Amino acid sequence: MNTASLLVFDGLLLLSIVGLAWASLATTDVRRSVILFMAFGLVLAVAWGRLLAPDVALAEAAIGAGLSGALLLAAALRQPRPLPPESTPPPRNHGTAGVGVVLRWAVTLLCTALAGTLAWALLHVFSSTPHDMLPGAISANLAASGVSNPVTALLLNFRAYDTLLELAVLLTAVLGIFTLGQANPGYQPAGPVFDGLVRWLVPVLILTAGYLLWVGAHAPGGAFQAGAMLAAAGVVLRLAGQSRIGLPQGFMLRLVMAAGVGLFLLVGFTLLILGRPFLGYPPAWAGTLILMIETAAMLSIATTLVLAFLGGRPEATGVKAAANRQCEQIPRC
Amino acid sequence: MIWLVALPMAGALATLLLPRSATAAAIGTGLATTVAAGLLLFGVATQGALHYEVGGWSAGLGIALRADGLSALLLMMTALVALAASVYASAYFSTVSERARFWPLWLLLWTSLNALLLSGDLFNLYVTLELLGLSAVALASLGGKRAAVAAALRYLLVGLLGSMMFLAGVSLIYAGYGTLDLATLARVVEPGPVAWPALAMMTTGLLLKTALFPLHFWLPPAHASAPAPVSAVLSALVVKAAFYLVLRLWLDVFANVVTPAAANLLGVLGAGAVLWGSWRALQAERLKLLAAYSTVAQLGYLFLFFPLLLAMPPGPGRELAAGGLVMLALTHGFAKAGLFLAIGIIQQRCGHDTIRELDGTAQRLPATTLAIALAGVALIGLPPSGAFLGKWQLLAGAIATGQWVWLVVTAIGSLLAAAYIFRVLGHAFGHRPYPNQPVTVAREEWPALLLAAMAALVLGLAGAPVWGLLEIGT
Amino acid sequence: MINILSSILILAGVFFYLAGSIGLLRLPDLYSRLHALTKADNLGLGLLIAGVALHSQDLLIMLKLLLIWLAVLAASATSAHLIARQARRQETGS
Amino acid sequence: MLTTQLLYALAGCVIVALGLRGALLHPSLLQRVMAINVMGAGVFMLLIAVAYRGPGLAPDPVPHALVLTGIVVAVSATALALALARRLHAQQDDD
Repeated sequence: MNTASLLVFDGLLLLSIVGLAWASLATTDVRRSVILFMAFGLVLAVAWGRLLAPDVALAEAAIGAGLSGALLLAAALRQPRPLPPESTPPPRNHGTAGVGVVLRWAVTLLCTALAGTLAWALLHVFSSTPHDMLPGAISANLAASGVSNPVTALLLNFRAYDTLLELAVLLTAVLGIFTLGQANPGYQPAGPVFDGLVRWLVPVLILTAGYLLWVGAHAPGGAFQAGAMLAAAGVVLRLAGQSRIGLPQGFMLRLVMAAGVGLFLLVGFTLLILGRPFLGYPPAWAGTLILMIETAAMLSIATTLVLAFLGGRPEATGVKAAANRQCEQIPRC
Repeated sequence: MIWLVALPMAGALATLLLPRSATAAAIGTGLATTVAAGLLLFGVATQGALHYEVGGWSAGLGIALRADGLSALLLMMTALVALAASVYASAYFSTVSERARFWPLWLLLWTSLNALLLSGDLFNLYVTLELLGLSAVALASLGGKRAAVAAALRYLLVGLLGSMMFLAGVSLIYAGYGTLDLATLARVVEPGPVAWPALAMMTTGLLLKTALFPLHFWLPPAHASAPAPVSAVLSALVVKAAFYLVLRLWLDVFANVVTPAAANLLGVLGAGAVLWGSWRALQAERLKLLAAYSTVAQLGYLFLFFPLLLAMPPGPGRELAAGGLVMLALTHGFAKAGLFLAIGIIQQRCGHDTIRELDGTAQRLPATTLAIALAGVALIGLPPSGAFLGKWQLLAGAIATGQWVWLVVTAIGSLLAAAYIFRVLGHAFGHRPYPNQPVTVAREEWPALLLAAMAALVLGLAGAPVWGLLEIGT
Repeated sequence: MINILSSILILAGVFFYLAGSIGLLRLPDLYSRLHALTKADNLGLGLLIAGVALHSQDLLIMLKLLLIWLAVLAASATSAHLIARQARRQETGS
Repeated sequence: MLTTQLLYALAGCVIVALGLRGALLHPSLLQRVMAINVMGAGVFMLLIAVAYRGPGLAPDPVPHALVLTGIVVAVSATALALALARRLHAQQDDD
């Protein structure tokens, strides 16, 4: 392919991305907006594939477009059409409407200025030669990292501390969702056609998840993409009307939620006791340790994402029953 | 150093897995983390700035943790405030299920604060900011009341917007300098079309999170509707973590990029915060709202230091002023935490926190009222509180650099603070025949009292070591 | 030779995609639109995948591409069925 | 200078601005959440464009790793925001 036709392709791709982003935010119909948002995410994934970022493209398609889209769509369907009540702006008289218009223009101007400044700075950056110190250091140390996919090496070895905190973020989000109440009521059992799809799609998704996890060591893939696949299997099951979707209960559920952070910490502490730095894997063991941590992380990620889709605690656990017994009266004045 | 992050995180998992013994596990974790913070402070005081490479990879390729005098002091404050609030919370939440939900999130919040104060990597800072934001929001919504959920949602959206602005700045820095490590960046960064917008974006994001006027609108409802121990930590520590980051970026990493004009802008916003926050605190009907607006004002003072520090040549004068800034931040942390805990006690005992109906509180809850009075002393900045030393340096700096306007703002702000504190105390000591015996509840009242006393008495009298520690830079 | 063949297949695939998209925009009601979209796109994707598979000349990649086509076929058939059923339920008001 | 890199980066800037504008102005809560996600996607696009080194050259893996982390963090935040919104909604119905 020659440069000119590639340029045309890039231009069309970017136009559709920007157009989808704009259309998704311009419409007042929330459902339409969510669907456009999902399309935006998918086309974005294509663009990132084009920029030779297949790991990220996979994650964006599965998580950014797929699961975020599913979450948003579920939320949009709960709202009455066309506009949710809390979002309708208060009735305005003409004076405040004028202020509103001024505000809109001011914000638009501000955002344009931001885009302009960003573009100006980037233009400046791109006109000089790129910094290759860090990529050089990464390829020099890749052999000691235990994996040959540099992105996986960064996520689970060089910058594993980021990933540990990121898993903590996921855990925090789902704990926060738990405090807000029970899960959504399930969906109606689907018809035979959908059931037929589910019957073979779910095993394929689980298989794909395993494949992505394993292949992440040397090719695009890894715990996050795999976890998203597993979560997608859960979402599909849920849509088919299954209420438990194979999640364990009570203590086991909490254990799976905590597995990712837990195994990470366990490895970290063990290494500290052995006199190595926190998360400083011995090169000979690095590959095995990374695969172990990734497996636990995948399970935690999948559980967390499915729980996020459920939108609350799946059932009343033993804790709640005990709580009701122990409820004590607070003395008041 | 890594223990400060790993310990509370492990504690969070323990409280999640063992909800029945969560309180014991959490207090144990809190004690251990406080000891770790103390050891770190001792280490910094004796050996100078410390750093730790996670995973053994050199900074740049890996992520480095760093602790200097400033971060060690803030870590110690975090540990003491969070430990006191933990003890208080163990009595505040009455049911097992409430505790089971509270403790894991609480320890994750503590983890994120420690991780933020130690982090030496820009992207890692973004992740800690998100962990901090999400855990704070989840805790703020714990009450589950409509007002709390609405405030938490707004808090979350503002926080996310702030993080995204921060991340945009971080991306620009990586594009321009090819590094995320703060120490490396500090060596190579230079004023220009990359550093200015990057710093502006990161700062804007952080100002949203630290609620600097006029970006403060989300703070009062969020802090006023959260459970008392959560409010204490939100007001005392969470906003200050974002402030710490502004300070770190402006005075340390981007020291040769910032300009006096930009610092003046921060100073003007700070002045707005002092005046507006104090004024609204004076008008507040509820104690918690008063405390929340007072946080807006107190954060304003911290920003008043920026134009002074940038106008001063490096040297002992500037060191003194910087020390005053930190002293003010520490004092406010202890005082505001103590105040919120005390308000929580009043709210639980009396069923309300309306200022007008506080009459007789002093007879009923003498220890709590004392805590409020001590916290008030620190908030106004009367001697011997730490805030007095801080404001003294602020005034000295304003005179030394001829920036009289900050002096006037500080004076008006302090007067307003005195007015709103005495309004509360006036009601609390107001006469109303009260038949019952005074109530004292040790586990709830001690933490509030100790924190307030720390702010009002200890910090001010033990100020010298603080200045000594601050000279230990990275 | 193979290059030319794969180009022809890809072009044919693109043609069916175009036809499907025009159908989506121009046809009068939901059922005929669904019809245009699923039928034309499934065929278009099949041709496209055949073209790309020929171009790759690697058995593993061909197998993966085939798997993708089958997955899309099943998913689009099922979703078309679900959309149509929901639409008819709303029409009949049950 | 690579034209491709520049084009994608500029599109990223536009998406950031669109997202920010939506997040500040949109009346619907759900779409504000979406707008913040769009803004995030724009920032991610910037990072990936920065990583690109031209056809046939290995891109810088660091921004890729950062974006992967960012995507997971964003979905966590979105999930929490939607749960809060749902709770708010349920309470509105009770009133």
